[in-house]
Amino acid sequence: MNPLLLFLIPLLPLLGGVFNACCGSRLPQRLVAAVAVLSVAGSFLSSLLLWPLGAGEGTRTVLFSWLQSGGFRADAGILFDPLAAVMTLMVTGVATLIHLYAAGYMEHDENQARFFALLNLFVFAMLCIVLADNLLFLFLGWEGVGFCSYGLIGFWYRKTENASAGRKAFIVTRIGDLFFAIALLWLFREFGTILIEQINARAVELDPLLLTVLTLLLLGGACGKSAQLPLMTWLPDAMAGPTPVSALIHAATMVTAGVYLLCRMFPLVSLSTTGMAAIALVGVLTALYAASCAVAQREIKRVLAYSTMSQIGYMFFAVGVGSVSGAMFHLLTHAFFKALLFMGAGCVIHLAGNENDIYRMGGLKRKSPQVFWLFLIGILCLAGTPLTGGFFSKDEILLTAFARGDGFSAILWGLGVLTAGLTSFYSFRLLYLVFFGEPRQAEKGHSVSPLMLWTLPLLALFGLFGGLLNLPHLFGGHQWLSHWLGQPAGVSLSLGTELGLLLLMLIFFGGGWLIAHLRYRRFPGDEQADWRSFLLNGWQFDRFYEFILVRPYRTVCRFCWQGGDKALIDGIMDGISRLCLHWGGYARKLTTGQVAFYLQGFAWGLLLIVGWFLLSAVK
Amino acid sequence: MSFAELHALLPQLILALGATAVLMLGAWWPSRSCWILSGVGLAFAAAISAGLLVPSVAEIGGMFSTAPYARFFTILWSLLVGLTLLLSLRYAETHRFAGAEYTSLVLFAGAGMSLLSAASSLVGLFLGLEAFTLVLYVLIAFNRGDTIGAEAGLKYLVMGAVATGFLAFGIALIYTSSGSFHLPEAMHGLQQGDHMRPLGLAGWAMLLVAIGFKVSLVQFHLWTPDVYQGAPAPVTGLLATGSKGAVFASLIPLFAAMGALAGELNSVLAVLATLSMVGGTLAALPQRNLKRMLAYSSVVHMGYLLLGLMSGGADGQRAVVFYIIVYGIATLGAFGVVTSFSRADGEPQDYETFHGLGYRHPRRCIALSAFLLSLAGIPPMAGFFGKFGIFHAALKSDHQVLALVGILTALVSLYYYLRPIIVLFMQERPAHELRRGWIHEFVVLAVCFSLVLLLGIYPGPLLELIGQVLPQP
Amino acid sequence: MIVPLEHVLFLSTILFILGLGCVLARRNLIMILIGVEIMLNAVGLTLVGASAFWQQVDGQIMVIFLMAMTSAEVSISLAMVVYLNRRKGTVDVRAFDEMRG
Amino acid sequence: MTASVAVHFPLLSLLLWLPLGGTLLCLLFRHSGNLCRWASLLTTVAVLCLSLWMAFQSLGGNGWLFYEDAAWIEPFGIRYMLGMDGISLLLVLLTALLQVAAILISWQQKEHPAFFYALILVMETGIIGVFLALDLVMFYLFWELMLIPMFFLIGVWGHENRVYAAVKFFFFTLAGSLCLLLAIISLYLIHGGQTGEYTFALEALRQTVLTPGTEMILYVGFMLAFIVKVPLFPFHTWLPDAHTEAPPAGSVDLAGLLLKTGVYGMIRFAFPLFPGAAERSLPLLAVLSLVGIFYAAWVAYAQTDLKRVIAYSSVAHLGFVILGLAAWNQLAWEGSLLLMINHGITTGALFVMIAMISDRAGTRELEHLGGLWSVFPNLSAFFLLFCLASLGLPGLANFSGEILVLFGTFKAQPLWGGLAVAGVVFSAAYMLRVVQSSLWGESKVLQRSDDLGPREWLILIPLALLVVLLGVYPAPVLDFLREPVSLLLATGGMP
Repeated sequence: MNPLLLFLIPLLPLLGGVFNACCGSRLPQRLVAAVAVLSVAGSFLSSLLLWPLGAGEGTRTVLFSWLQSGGFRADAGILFDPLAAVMTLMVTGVATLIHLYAAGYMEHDENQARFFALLNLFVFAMLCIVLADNLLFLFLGWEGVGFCSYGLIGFWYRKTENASAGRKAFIVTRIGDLFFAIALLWLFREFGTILIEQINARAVELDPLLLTVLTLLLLGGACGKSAQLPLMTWLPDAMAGPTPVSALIHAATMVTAGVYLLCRMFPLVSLSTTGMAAIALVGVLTALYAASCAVAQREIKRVLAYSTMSQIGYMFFAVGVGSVSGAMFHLLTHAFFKALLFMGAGCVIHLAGNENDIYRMGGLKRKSPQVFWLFLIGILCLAGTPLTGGFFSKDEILLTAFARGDGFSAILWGLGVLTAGLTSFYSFRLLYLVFFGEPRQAEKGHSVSPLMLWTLPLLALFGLFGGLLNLPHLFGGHQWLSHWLGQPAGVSLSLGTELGLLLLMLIFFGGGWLIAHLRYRRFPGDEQADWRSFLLNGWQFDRFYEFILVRPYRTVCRFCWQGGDKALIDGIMDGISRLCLHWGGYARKLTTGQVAFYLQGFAWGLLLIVGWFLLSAVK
Repeated sequence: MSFAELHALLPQLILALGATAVLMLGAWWPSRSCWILSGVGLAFAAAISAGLLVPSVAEIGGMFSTAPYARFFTILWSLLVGLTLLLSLRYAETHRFAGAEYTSLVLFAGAGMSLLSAASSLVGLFLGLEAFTLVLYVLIAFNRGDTIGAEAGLKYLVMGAVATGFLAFGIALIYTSSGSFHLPEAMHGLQQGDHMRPLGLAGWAMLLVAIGFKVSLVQFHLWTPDVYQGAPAPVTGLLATGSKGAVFASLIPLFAAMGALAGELNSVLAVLATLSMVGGTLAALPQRNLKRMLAYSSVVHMGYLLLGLMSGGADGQRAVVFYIIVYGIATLGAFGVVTSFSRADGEPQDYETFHGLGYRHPRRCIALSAFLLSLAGIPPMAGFFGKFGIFHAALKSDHQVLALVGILTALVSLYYYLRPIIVLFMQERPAHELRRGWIHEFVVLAVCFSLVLLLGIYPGPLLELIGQVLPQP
Repeated sequence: MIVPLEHVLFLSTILFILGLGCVLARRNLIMILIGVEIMLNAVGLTLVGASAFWQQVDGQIMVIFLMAMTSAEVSISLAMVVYLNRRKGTVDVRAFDEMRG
Repeated sequence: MTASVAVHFPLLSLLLWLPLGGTLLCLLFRHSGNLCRWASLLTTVAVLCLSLWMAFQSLGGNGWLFYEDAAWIEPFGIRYMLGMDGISLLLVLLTALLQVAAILISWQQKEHPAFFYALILVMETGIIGVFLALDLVMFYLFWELMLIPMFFLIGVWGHENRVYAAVKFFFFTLAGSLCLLLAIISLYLIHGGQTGEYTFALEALRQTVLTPGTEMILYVGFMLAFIVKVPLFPFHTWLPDAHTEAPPAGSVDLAGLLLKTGVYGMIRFAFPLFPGAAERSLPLLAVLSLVGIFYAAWVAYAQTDLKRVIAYSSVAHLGFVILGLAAWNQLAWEGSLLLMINHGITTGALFVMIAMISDRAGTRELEHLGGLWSVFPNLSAFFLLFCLASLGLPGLANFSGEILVLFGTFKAQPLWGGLAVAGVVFSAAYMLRVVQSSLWGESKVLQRSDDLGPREWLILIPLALLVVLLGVYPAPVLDFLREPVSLLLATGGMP
């Protein structure tokens, strides 16, 4: 197989997107949807066919030289190694399913052309991140993803809140990109090249302090894109976009780009211990923070958004404790069941007559059992019920953390387990509120289109049996994913401790479920506790940032304009001109019109000249 | 006065005798346009004769030289006089000027100017200067229609008379200090250590006062705005270009004769130049009247000319002569436009009357803008190379400070040159329609406009011609 | 020379300053013109003194020119005075200040 | 450097004086607006085709692609010298392109059309002259020739306080250029004094030996004129006023071209003539440009008028360009020149779009705009594209230039590079605010509701294609830049 075929993977969505953007609005809606789905499906097929190219060392190809000047060289090249192969497969696979689902979901929307064009461009940008062989091409995908999410969040632009949510997402991610750009520039300054492989290979030459700084910068970039602390406030608002967008961007692909970046640059990142500790810390703290917020959310999609943020925190935690395979494993399983949950949420919203607030839903189990069962599978994976995909991936992360043995990892492990308990609590809370009890929604919902329903079972299967991808030895598995990624074999703990840990996980899972069951089985009605509103607004981070960042920025800008430009610079210039005019007035008054005065002018002139001569004669 | 000397003086004779003939005949046949046109003919005839006839004798009666320098200026001034007469043809009709007297006076002024430029001795200088000053007394008050003409005439008369007194006294003192009127020798009295030196310097002081008046340097410029506003537009054109230009033309050989002696003189001239540039610019800024603004701007330009004169050397002199020509063309053009707009009841001078005029009389207003931009020294117009020459000469004779002052005044002066242009083109108001121009005015304006543009784009040949004509010190 | 040059110069300078004073002090137009005449006479005196000192005749020729020019100027000035008097009814210099600024 | 092309026909003079021919045509047909319109369009298209043909003619050429030299004013030693290398070729191409857009955008010019089109063509001659002139006085002549048309364009066809903006524009630029005049003459005299040969040719004047003191004074004289024109931080307040008041064609030319002449002047005249002083001034240039980037971005955020935001964004972008120059290495210089050209196209396109929007929405105030996407989808799509390009989105024009500048600057001075990257975030802030308040939300009252007409498509498609092409594949532009930049840097004495 010719390596250049690899370029089919990103180019197909690009072509689909450009086609839809240029002439989509003139074509019938169905054709537009078909073109979009086919282009992504084609990309999925080609990544399947080209899978062997990714084995072992992987293949490198270059299409054309993008920027080449004075010792700097960045070209549109692909590095298709095991990590990229797995990620490409996941991205294109989930994207195809979501495109199918979107074709059904957006049936009644009038400008589908713009929607599908942006969706395809998003897939292209995501593939650029995944496949890029140099950091600048990755950066191109990185910002392209940011723009597409801006376009898609603000898709229903008539309501200004959606547009400003999109803008907020774009600016916050852009702040993250700033750190990534600085790391990129610094790497070029150090190595003179931006090829990922060369950087990873020569990472050992750097001195430790610089390594830590670079890792922290990469972490900053990853936090921006993956909505981790402190750049996470944009994700909940991003739910303003249509549900397929939330499913694709804010569950499966874009938010995982940060994790992927860290895994891609793992050889460099792993060299600095403080960097790794920071990544782990950020991961766990975000997981805990997000889980606590998810507990008190009122809208179905916001619960899922916070849960995504929490699960991504787990992946950061995995990278932080040094297990790339754990992170990727959790990333894959999470992509499947979270996409399933979001699409399920879409169906739920349709069923409940476009109602988002879970306190005003209920009893949907009787309304459509299929949605209930599929949603249940998703919830089970999310909560980490034993033997489901979610359970194995989360368990592996916690095992590796526990195995490190040092005190810091132990604390993080404890927080991780606590968060697992919280996760199962809010998962079942969501389940009970939406599907059990009497129906509380206002109008009668409309039925769910078949296209939306039939894409869900496939994801449910992958979610449930995701564990097979990387089955640990305890369960007789051979950790296929770790071998495929070329990572060291799973950590070996004595059988007793492993069983003990499993038991502990079971206890926390059961506890969470029990509390949720007792609390929400028969819904007592809406309760308004102030600590709930604190959690509802995501620990008031939004108001906090508004207070310390956005408002001072506006005052600084106005001050610069009025004070700086108007008063200072213009003031000086206009002042000088007024001064000249003022003196002009005096000089003008000199000509009084009196001839006698003119003659005196003569006399003064004579005195001036004669006096000057006397002066110079004296000198 | 041998026949050869008479032959050498032919151009001036044509002008002077022609003027007297026109005066006499005018008394019998009082027809206005015919005498003015004949005056134009005489002027062009004088110019042609000065150009073609190569005089055999070098100097006439020890007072006037016939070097190419003198002939060059004779041509220039007679052409100027011709153009002014052509310009004022329609103006004389509307204001019912006495055709014959007007023509003869203007021709006399032309003769006086060319004699002054040709002066090679103090006596010649005195005679030439007084010749056209007296004529200008009458010309300024020529318009019997309005009172401000008379007032302008009065002011010019009083100031002129006093200035003549100073001039004569200055010449007398220089003569006492050196014993000779002829220029190069007259300055020997100023050698260092010569016991007559303070006397010579006092003479120079008086001379400077008289020059200050004639050329309206700062402290002596107070009469300029009133006379420019009061005098009829063509006469103001002649006054602004001719009289000032001729005085500077005579100063060049005077300073060339001074040579190294000009120690103290340079510092006084520096003070006068700076005062003129700065004072003129500041006074011109708030002006609301085109003619008064042009008056103050002429004060500033005289400051530049003085700066060029002080720099001395071939570069300085070439710059001054080129600047006189360029400044003359632009000012004559500007006053030509004012003449063509003027009606029987007075000339439009205040900016209020010019609002939005640019679109009702596009050709003349574009010409006026071109002249103003040339005076401001903006490149495509000739004024740029004038200023370029002056600054080149100033920097060459390392008068850096004065060059800097020149640059600053050029910058500030841009404001009052742009103001009429803004009023003409950018502040449209439904103003009344002014008078349509006559063919004669269009000819003169066309000549001036094309000269301003041509010299702005390709000044090479004129600069070379001036280079050859300059008096070798 | 009968009288040393310094005396002649001294006298003519005094005369010149007197003339100038008269011009500056007086408000009547005719008196100003008279002041100018005094100044020009002072010049004539200097010239005669100088030509005597340098034993040349140039100075005296210049005096002739000077006298011719002075008479021309006086005639024109007086004509102007008559014209202004008829127009403005007064010869006082202060009346003529319509144009200013 | 010898002329490498065998064409003896004076192509450069033809290119230079063709627009003036168009001006004469306009003045000839001044009574019928239509004839003027077509005449000026034909002239600008002819200039564009000629410059394109010259570009293809000199693909891969090096040194002076085209060169002309003739005597002009002997007494002062001024010569008629024109020279075109890679940099000036690209800038001439940019000029030709934007002038066509300017003419097309002001197709329905009602008041005094002949006068309007004549002025635009005169300005084109001035700008092309600046990019081609090699004789210092000739450069100065064209430098000031640009001023008068722009002064009239702003003053006559501008909006409310157009006169203030026009006079301010004229004064700022003239103050700078008068210092330039003094510096040129003194350099000419020093050179004459040393070698006895009085000339204004750039090559000859580069050989003058200057003491550090005089070199710095002359360098400051030169740079004052260019800094005011760029505009760099403290001297930039004329740009927003000039932009807000200028008619659409005026803004396109002002933003797209006039700002570039300042930068071109620096790299062609200021740096090669005074390398020592230039290197000593680099830190100051960098600081000023960095302050400019942040200050302009902040002030742009606080603006309420659409055109003023874009004006301040130009100040920020050109701050980037100057920062690239201050880094003084091949990578940064190529990046800053590429960014200069990209910025010309993007900002030119933005002003064209603003003209279209203000025609339709009847206002340029950000509060009164809104919901354009629902009424004009195509127009808004193009506007979004150009805003994103100006924002520095990768894959679009400005990014390729900006990222090269950042790489070059970071390689030379990490601190400068790091701060400049932070500036990019602020540019996102104000650009998105513009997009937010104009495109999204409910549509307010509009004057016209017809989407893009055929003429507007004709302007926007080439600009959009260029913006995308320069972002995705800028290699041809960089090839043109590589050799001249290395030459200029070599004379600068630094690697």
